[in-house]
Amino acid sequence: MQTSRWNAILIPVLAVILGLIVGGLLMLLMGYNPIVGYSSVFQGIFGNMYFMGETLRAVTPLIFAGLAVAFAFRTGLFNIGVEGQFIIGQLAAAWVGAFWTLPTGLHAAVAILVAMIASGLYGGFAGWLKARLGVHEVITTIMLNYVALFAANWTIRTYLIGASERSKDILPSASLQAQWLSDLFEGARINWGLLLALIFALVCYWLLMKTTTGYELRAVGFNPHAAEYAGMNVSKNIFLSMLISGALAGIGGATDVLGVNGNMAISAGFTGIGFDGIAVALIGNNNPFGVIFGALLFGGLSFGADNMQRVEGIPTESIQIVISMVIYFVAAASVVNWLLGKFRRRQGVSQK
Amino acid sequence: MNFADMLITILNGTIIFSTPLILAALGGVINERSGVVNIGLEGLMTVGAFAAAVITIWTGETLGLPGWLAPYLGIIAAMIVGMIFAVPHAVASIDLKADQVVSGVALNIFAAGVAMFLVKKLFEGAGQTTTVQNVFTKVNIPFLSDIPIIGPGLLKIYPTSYLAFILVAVIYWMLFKTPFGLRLRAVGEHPRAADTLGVSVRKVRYIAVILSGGLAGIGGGTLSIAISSNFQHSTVSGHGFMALAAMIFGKWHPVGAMGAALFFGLATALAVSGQVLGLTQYVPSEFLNALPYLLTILALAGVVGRAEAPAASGKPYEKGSR
Amino acid sequence: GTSNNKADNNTQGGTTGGKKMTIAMVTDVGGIHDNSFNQSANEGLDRASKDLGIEKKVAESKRAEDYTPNLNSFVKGGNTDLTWGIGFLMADDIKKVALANPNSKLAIIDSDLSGDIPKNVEAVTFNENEGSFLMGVLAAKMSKTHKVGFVGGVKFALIEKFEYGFKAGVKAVDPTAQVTAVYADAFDKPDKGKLLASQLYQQGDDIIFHAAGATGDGVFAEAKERGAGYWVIGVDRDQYDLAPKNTLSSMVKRVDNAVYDVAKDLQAGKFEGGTVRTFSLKDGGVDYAPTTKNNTPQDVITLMDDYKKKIIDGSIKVPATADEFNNFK
Amino acid sequence: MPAVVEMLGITKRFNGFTANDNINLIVQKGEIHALLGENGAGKSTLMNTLFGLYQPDEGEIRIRGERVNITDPNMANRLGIGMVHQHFMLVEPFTVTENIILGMEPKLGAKIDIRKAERQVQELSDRYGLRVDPKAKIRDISVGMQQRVEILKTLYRGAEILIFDEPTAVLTPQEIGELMQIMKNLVSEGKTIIFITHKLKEIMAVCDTCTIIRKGQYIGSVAIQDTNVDDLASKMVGRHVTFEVDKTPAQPKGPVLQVQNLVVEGNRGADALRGLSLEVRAGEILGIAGIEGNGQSELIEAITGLRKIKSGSVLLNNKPIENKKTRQIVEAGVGHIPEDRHKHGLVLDYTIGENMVLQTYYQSPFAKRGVLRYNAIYEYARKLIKQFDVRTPSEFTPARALSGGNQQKGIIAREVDRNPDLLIAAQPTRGLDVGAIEFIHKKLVEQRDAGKAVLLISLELDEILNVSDRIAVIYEGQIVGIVQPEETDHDQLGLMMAGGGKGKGGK
Ligand SMILES: Nc1ncnc2c1ncn2[C@@H]1O[C@H](COP(=O)(O)OP(=O)(O)OP(=O)(O)O)[C@@H](O)[C@H]1O
Ligand SMILES: Nc1ncnc2c1ncn2[C@@H]1O[C@H](COP(=O)(O)OP(=O)(O)OP(=O)(O)O)[C@@H](O)[C@H]1O
Ligand SMILES: [Mg+2]
Ligand SMILES: [Mg+2]
Repeated sequence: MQTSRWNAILIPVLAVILGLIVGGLLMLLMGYNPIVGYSSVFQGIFGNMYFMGETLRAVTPLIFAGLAVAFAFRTGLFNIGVEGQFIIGQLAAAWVGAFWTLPTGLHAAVAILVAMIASGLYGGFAGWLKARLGVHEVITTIMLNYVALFAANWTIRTYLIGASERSKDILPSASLQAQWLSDLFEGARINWGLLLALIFALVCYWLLMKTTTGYELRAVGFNPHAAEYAGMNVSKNIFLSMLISGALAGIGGATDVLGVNGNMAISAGFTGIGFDGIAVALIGNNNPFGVIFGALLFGGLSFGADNMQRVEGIPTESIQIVISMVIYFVAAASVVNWLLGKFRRRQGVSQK
Repeated sequence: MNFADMLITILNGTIIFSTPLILAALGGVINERSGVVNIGLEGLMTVGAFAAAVITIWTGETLGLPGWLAPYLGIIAAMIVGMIFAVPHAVASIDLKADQVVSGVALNIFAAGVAMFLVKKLFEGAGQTTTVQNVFTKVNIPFLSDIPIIGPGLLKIYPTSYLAFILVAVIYWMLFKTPFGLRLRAVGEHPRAADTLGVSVRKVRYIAVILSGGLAGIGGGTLSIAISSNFQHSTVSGHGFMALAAMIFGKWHPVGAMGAALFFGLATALAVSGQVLGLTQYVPSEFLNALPYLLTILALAGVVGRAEAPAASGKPYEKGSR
Repeated sequence: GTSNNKADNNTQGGTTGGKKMTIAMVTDVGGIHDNSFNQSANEGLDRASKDLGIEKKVAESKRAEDYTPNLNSFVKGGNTDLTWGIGFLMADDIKKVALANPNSKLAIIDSDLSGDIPKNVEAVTFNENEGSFLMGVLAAKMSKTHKVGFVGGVKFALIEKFEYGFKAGVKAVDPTAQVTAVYADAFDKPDKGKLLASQLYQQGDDIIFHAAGATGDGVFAEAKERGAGYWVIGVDRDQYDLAPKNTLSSMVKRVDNAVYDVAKDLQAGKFEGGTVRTFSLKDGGVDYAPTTKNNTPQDVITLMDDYKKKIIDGSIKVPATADEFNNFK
Repeated sequence: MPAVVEMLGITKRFNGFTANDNINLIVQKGEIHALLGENGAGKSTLMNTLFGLYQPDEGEIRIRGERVNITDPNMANRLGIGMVHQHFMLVEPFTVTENIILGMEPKLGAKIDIRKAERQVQELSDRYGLRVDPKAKIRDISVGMQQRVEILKTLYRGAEILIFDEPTAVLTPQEIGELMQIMKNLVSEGKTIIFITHKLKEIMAVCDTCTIIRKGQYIGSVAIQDTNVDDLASKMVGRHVTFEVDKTPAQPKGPVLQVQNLVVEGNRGADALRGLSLEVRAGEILGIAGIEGNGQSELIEAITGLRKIKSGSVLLNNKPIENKKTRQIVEAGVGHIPEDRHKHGLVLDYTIGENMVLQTYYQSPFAKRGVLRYNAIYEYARKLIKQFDVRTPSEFTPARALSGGNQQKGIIAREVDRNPDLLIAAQPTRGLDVGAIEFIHKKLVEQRDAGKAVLLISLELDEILNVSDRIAVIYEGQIVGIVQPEETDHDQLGLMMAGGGKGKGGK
């Protein structure tokens, strides 16, 4: 028991280290000094309070995206549509934040709620299609990503437009920013969204592991046939799972608008956050707390990598390669397991 | 534009748009039929697109090989590079029993990083290759391409499109008529059964994943040398995922995948002609551009119905486990 | 007012002290090698570092949220003398960073910050509509079918400047000619660009002007494949190299010159904070590419030059939006 | 002449657990050699070792007197060893022929010569009397035919030594009879068979020798003519086993389940139930006898709300339940031990504790306002595990890791303890050893004695005859007769099941 819990932490950590080592070797191969590179990445994350704050800001939407992917995964569904659901969440929050008038605090809460509902339904639509008509969720969610992108651009241009191809700024009453927090981090845009992300990770864990709803969702994910025989409504659960997954993505989108940008831009392409969410969820082994770890790792590395370019002029592609190595070794944790086993065995022998 | 002209362009557009999707989706079919999920198609297409552009430029413009030959060499290079990049995914999902989705995600990130890094290295810091001068040109099939409408529309197309259609047939034949295909499908459905009959699950899956890399690589290659005439970070933007969708839409069948890709190409071509014909006066361009995606959902919901993935797809096979 | 003075003092101290000047730029999500304005800005800085001896620093943004931290990382350290934000998408971020750091200097390409420009920001815009007008003239003159096309990336106001300038140019020369404007809703989809171009050509358009980034690569590819008689007009930089036999001209936009000029001024102690600096036909900020002559007869070029004069002297006011275009002449 | 198979001192461990501990197995050429042991005794493990799927940790194997190292199934094939696995190794979407030739395909150029393959399959099939349709897809054929395909797979590879790992668990009595005949045919052709089964009668009927193992250990080998069923059973379990179900006559009360004129569509569109009527009363066990595929599964699914009812009525305690949701029906008092325990009975990735509340997780005391109370769940699980003697390391063990028998005990514990008015038990003892069967039958009778109605569906005529208080025979979607167990026998039931029976009709 004890060792297996230790392994749950040790293995990903070792996988990360192994990934960094292999990534470093590749960097060397590309003609850059990995020590210099890594230390500037480190600087870019921990160098000062501002960078730390911004790293956490960058991590926030990744936690939501990761949770969304992980939640669906836990119930046997592959939601590639987090990207689109995130966009819908942004859009809803931008609309409510800028066009509704409500008291401070409540305004933000309502905006988040509306975003949750909108993107929940958007994700739920894919779930409904699967449950009712058997349409594979991977296809629908891929398609719905594009639909969301185009729909959002059109809506912003037609109804929400403010300055320079962006929606109108949200009212201060809807903001998730906190001056003191921002001041603490030297003006970084870290905001209440991070707290929300942590809360929702807990909520996800609690919902999945501690409630009857979660029990049903997981049962359907593991074995829909047995779930049906036991009297659970499989279709309802597929819909519900995608609904919740979409809602999680939507909150991420909302915190992005309400906490960071204050508006939503017409966009020529995807944010990429939804796709990164897949990696984040899987690094975190689809466990809500693992997702936090995955988001910190993924978000931290890619944010810190910018510093490497700014300071050392090392292209960001090299850190991209490092990140891919880390993910690869997390995926292939058995390598680490195997190495660990060898190590332990040798230790065992030498102790005798 | 008269009706016939329009039809020709729409048919043409359909084929242009679907060619890379068909090729990559074929890769996906082989891959998943053998029981390995590959969401790394996007990355494989990326390195394929890169290799095709670079090799075509190098052989045609630097080495001065004949202009007609260079793009063929480019496509071959795309295939080889795709195969090479598929190897780590194969190792992870077959030998290391890794989560295949994660490994695919890693592959996507890795491929994009490597390709862009090398572009910058090779082209003096530029973010794209120089323009590929020796691109494929459409070929006529004598006599046949003189047939009205379908002649110029369907039969006067790129060699890569012919290649795609030929490969559909070849892979169909391979999967359903040859011993290797039988074994490949068996390994994807019930690896233990295959194993007890002495079929090496490992070997078959390795071959499938690597072949799949080659096909996705060619698919990417057609993007860079038959469509955009260069390679840059956005040359392969989401095509791998669309190919994945086509594979599922086509029920993991080569002909089905081709049908799905053609359907999607047709929807796109129609949406584009909607714009050209001035529909944007009535509906926003965003709507027209979203149309192919919506139509795909509609088609799936309305006509196609349920499809089952190969039973063992996504599951690493461990000897002696139950 | 006070903050601006402070900033000026600082620079003067810096430059007169003989310290090497540092200029940083933050690209938008297109990255430094976008074959477009980011790349052009980068070339301007390269030139500045060669000619003027400034030191250059670059940060590429991966997504919109990176703009602010990238800008801040240069601004906050206080060791850059000027920080560029490339692209109108960065307008908000520039403004906020500038207000929070009144001692530093910033500049932005392609945005006038809606007229509300902090004292420590120099805004740089281009009259793309003017250059596009000349392309319209060229297209109208050269088209045999009296049908020409426009392929836009995403329907931003900026891209509409290209569209309506172009349409106005066509209208000025050949009021009966038909212009079909289409949008790919993406700057990164060459396959879609190719499809759009193929349909435009098929319906009889013989010249297509694009303002669509990499999507435009597909337009070139289609023209090249179709061969003689199918023309493309490029954008931002001289795109003649993409298809020498099919490129009629390019509407060049000298972001590089703008960046270089601002650097030079800065070195000379001139920084026009709080203002918009507009580059136009007059100062060569926008223009037709020198390679235009390769495929265009001299009389047409002469005509373009005539119009150019009229625009410069103000006798033609080129529309930049749909409304202005509808009221044009 | 040396024995054809000698496995000497075989030991096989899985992560420290010893599945086979110094086991000997000596098989003579031309005999049918039974391998007997409780669930989890290590029979499959031993056979998988012989077939090259596992490598033994200790011991040696000799084939025809020669020491061999069987590294993989290919090697086994070359040595003439073929195996019919306990869990079918068939590729469902493939045809019979494709399954048989897989890995050894006849070729025509680069192509599979499918004509020739089909011909070969047909020839083999004719020669050994193994009726199969070479062109049919596995998913469309009966379990019996699937079994024959498995055998043909080994014969196609020229196997001389055939391992049959529990082939009869899923067969109907008719099919079992046919299989016995086939086995005799094979032996008369000079082949050798190792036969695993839990049904001692089968061993007595066809085998020559029997090797018994218990908990991974070698107990001994006996010649069949020197032994009997009781002796085998006690050797295998280590204690005396009763085969007669110990029960008093039923004292049925009012009807609990009334099914009238039920019409239900089957999977292929045609009606699977065609106006079926039956009644189960409180305090009785109604057994349904029938050949597989005559509507048994559809009947259960219709009663439990898993399949839509076209017409007819189902009353539970006089209240209609037709076309209600499964959950409502479960709550109304129906318990269900499903036929396929892995697919329908358990969530294998859940712990055995979590599986114990698969229908009741949302009810008090397992949940309060939507929140699970794991303490209550696991406390309950511990109680059931003890009460029903489910052998598991702990209540936190994933259900996947339990043996089939113990998985089944878990399901029975869950369904019985909910105390439903109607308990549907479908093939409750399939694949289980005699000890486990005894236990389960006892539990069913206890339910009956507690005044519950029990509906038993089984292909096992012995089970039907021993356990039921009344027997209804199902044929082509209708009940064709109802008989008392003490007034009937195998032959009569068999006749009725084949549609040729007499009976009291409908009810
Ligand atoms: N793959 C495995 N991993 C771990 N343990 C295993 C594995 N296979 C078998 N075992 C262990 O070996 C023991 C024997 O299993 P085996 O399948 O051989 O039993 P069996 O005699 O065939 O039972 P049954 O009659 O139910 O078929 C089991 O109790 C189990 O603990
Ligand atoms: N994944 C696993 N991990 C550990 N032990 C396992 C695993 N799978 C099976 N076993 C062990 O193998 C033994 C036999 O498993 P098996 O499923 O063959 O049981 P069985 O009694 O043969 O069931 P059935 O009656 O369904 O054939 C069990 O006792 C179980 O402990
Ligand atoms: Mg067994
Ligand atoms: Mg068993």
